[in-house]
Amino acid sequence: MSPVTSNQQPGESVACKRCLYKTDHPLGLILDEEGICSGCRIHEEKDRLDWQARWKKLESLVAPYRVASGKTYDCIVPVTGANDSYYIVHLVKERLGLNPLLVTYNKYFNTPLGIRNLANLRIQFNCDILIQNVNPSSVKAITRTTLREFGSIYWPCLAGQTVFPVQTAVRYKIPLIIWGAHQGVEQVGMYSHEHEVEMTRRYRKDHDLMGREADDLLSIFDTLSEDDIWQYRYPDDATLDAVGVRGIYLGNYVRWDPKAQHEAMVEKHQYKGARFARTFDTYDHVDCYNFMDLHDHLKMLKHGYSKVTDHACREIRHGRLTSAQAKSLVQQHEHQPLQHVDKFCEWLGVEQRSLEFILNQHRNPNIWKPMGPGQWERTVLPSEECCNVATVKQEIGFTAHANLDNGEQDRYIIIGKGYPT
Amino acid sequence: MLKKRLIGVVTVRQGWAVQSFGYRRYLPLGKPEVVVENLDRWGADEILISCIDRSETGQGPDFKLLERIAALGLSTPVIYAGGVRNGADAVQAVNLGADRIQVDAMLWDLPAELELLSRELGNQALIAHLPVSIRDGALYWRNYRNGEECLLDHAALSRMYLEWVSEVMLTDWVHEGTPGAFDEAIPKLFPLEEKPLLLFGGLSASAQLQRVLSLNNVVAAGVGNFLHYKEHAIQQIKRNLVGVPMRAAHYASEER
Amino acid sequence: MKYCKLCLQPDTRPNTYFSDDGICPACTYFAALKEVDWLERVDILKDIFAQRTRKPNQHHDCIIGISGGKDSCRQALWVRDFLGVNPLLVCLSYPPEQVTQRGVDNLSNLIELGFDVVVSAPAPKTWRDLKRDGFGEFTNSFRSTELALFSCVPQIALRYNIDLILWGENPALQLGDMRALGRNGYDGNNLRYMNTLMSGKEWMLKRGYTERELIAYTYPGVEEFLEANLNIIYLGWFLGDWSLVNNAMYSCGYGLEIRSDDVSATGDLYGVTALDEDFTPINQMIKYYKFGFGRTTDYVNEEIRLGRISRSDGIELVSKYDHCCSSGYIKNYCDYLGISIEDFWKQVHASVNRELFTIHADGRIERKFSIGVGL
Amino acid sequence: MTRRTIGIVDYGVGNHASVLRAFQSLGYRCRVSRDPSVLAECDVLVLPGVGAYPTAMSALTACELVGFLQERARGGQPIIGLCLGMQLLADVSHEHGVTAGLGLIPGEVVPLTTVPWHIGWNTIEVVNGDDLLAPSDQQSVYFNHSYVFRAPEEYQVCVSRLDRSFTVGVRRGKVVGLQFHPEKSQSVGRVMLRNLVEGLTRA
Repeated sequence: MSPVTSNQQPGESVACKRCLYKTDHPLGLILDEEGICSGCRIHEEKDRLDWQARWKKLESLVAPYRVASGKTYDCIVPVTGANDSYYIVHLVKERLGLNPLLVTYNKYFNTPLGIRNLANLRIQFNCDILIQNVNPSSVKAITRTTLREFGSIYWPCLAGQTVFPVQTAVRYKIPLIIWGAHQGVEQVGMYSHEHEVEMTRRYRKDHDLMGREADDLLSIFDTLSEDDIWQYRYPDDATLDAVGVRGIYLGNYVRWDPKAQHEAMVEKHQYKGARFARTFDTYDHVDCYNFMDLHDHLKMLKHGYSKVTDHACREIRHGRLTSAQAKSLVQQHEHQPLQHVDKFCEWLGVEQRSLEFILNQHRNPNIWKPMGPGQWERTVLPSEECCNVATVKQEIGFTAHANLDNGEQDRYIIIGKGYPT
Repeated sequence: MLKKRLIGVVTVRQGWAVQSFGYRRYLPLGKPEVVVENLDRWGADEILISCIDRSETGQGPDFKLLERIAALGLSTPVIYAGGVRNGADAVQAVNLGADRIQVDAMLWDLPAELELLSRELGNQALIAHLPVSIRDGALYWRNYRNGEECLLDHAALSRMYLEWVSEVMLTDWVHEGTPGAFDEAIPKLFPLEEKPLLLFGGLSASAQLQRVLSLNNVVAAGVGNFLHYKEHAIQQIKRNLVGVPMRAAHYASEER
Repeated sequence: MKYCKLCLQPDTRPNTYFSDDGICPACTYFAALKEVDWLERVDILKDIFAQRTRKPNQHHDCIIGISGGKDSCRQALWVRDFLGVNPLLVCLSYPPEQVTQRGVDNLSNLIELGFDVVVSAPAPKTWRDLKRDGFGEFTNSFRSTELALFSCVPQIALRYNIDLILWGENPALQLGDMRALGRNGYDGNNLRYMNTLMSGKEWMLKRGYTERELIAYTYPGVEEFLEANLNIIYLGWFLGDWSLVNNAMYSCGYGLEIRSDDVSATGDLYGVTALDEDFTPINQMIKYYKFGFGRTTDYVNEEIRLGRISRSDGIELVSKYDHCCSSGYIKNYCDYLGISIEDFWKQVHASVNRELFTIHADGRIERKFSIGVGL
Repeated sequence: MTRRTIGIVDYGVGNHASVLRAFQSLGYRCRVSRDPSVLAECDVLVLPGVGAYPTAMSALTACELVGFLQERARGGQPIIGLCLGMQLLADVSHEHGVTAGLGLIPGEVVPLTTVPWHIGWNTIEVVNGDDLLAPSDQQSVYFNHSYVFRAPEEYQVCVSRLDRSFTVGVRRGKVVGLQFHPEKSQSVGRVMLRNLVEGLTRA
């Protein structure tokens, strides 16, 4: 590893020389002396580590969790209608031969294509599944609080999908939870693959939940009640220890390459991708109307970049995009207009201009300069890129197989059939 | 009877809790207050908050961080290190919730100030931090700001006014972040036999911790990076530390 | 084969014993309802909940087994908005190939009414294989799925540490399956002895399924019930106006979507049952050929007891529709199981009750008995 | 439901922050003040304390709190002294010369004999059958001191041990002193603080 890091002042944000991330990345980013970021350095391990040996390690790790009697499941696998779920279940069931209980937290922003992908997942891999549906009045009450307090419409989704598997592990006494890749490792190289980091309550609070667990949302000035948030509480330490709950990440044992993995799952198990206005990636987030839309817009307001930059950095590191190509794709996508805000407004029961008023209170002052009533401008404008975006997209080849509405009525689906198609 | 202590070390750089490797490479972890709150719940015996860039940039202690941590209402003893230049800094850090103060740069810049700190806070509140490494069988003391090293003999030690501090933390800075790599010769080579020692830097496995904590002049061992790879890392270490007088592992149960 | 004097229930239902003067248990039970002090019964239920204390970090007071249909929607609303308790709704959902759009919409509607709902859905391929094998062995593809349905709720109750399950109707009292009768009218702990659950999963293991495939088909043992002090209570016992039609009217008022086909396709008089899948009409038709009564009889019996139609009008409806099942549904059913129409009818014919029916050369099945009179 | 009020005596020395947060997390209403009228309305007074004895006593005198505290103690107001706050309850201290204390509990503060300081987690043994501390017998709490309160045997309520035992808890009526830091002794400390406040304020 190269010697001591460059010495930039706190607050001043410096870009990595290889990818597009800057040191003000919300998960933290550290540049080394050559100006290369921790994310890119840890990514180099993907081409250096012996992944055969690491797979063997995974096999020995899961061995004690196989239930010989078959009376209960070997492990718990959190799934959605997108986000690498097919590849994860493929690894767990088809390659490790484990008998998983799939679990999913219903985000309520479901696209018909996401419903279809999840239904097809259950059929393709023949797995039992448990789906949690928290009563929508509590979910909306929480959403109003998290939107007001720290500009997030996604807290309930993130809190639910990171805790329901753990609660299920405790309730069903199935200690092993198997996740896909660790977001901190994949984006900013938070850990080396060899650290074999596991699921912790601290990481969930610190990063998934923006520093606020369920009880931190309660305030004597707000009407949000314990009855609304109790289902998002993490099991306490004594319970976790009694069951021996443990969450591992496949990305520490398998060379993680989401694009290649999705393409394999499209081919082998009929996963379906779709086009997005705000990114060139067609696979990662097809299950949700908001993740690549309003939520992505909020990410831009708060952090000054959006999901397309995550996808671009990933593809740079995998050698499928040059930095210039990546920048041109980002510039083409990151400010595309939102297409599904009306659905969210109807769901939460808010007017669009009123919603924008709330969103604007969370613009990051380091990134957005007010130019007058209702107008903002980015303080740092990225340099213009001149790559021909069309040819770049042609080359990199992300394919779509359906629209988000999958030919059905274009609306949030709470519980769907998702078959046939 | 008096227990040996397992200290959760939180290294902070530019306001971020980080993993540190050999005093030169870092990986981002998260917000210090969330890391500290987690160590408190896990039942660490003490928490050392070490802000490694305060002295270099001359900003003094990170009082804002201490305020944010005090606001959490935690109940684990906190040792603060990082940018303490004088008695006033130390007293203010204590008022903001730190229980004890650790100094490093001050030992090079203004060691005499330790007497004043002791009069203000009592020497039981003071710890001296010495990054050390072994070369040709001898301990060398490193000035982490400029990389300068000097032989850690009685002469060097006498210039540090260590009589005003209760404990000395020795950090095997070369092996910091490398699992199980702490050089166990370090505590045996330290010239002041009766000074209670805290050890840090490459201590990860329970067996190794057990060996160093069995030395009678070693009163505490610090663990940093390795606490962040598994849930209940503090409790898992404590559970496996057989034969060392230490508070038992505690798994909180929040009865609401 | 004899009919109940008051309604059109034949004595061919398993575990059914008529009274000496020829009255079926359901009519006997229904007659007894007239003297019931319903307020007193509701007070019993209120006391039960009053004595319950919530476990730490557990804000659900009980579990209600639901499908999203007419009974569940009504029960959930009554328990929450009348009794003022916070139920967790538990639903065993059919796999994507079998569930109807109406079924998932009704479940979504229930969630939107503000309920916490846990949906458990068994592995689709194993589900279909068990249905095909069940049809092959018992001419009843619902034996496995009913076992999963009845097992899912206590399984989740035990794991979610909630020790009270509210169930709809007591099969013993309302449908006459006497062995499920508990200590008192509302105690459901003998549910396990109900006809459907008696077969358990032994026949599946015998056919080569492994334990790890049958987790969803395992009804918890008595010891688990006792250890967790888990109790089942029938809400039907407390709701004096509980009936198929009434429950449907309550739920339709809150957004329930009902069937769009008519009785000639399903034997379902008002299209308010089996909203979440379309294989039930086949199963009801087969029940008719095995025991001489189908879905229309169930409807008609209730209507007769409620005095809404006469026994003679009932006879006309039963004779006209009790056997009805559209060939389209049969085709879908065969496609799903992966069998031909011929295999289907061969299997059905093998299970036809020859005392009650004759099968003609052309495959037509003709009733030997006359509705309401018997043999 | 009237919540008990804890008056944390602010004399400019010591770690109010941690003591304040500890009582707040137990659900008590807190006042940090040096104003006798504010402190008099509180159910329990707490003397925190980290630092040197003489500095603390001169600060108390400067704030005209010495007479006030002595009068409140005589009047039966519950007072809890923590670490240095415990030592201030003594007649006299020999830290950095001789300094007179509040004299609320007989005894003097002298340096530890065989070891220069007592740092870390150590078990306490409850003596003289003190009812409020009994549930905490044999539990580990956090110490960080180099002087000790040598009190007559009848005022000792708990002791701790290095090579031999010494007093770490004193009590006289509703005035209690603890040499360790319950506000920094995690769940053990929380339970103890609650038991003390509830016990001392029970009629």
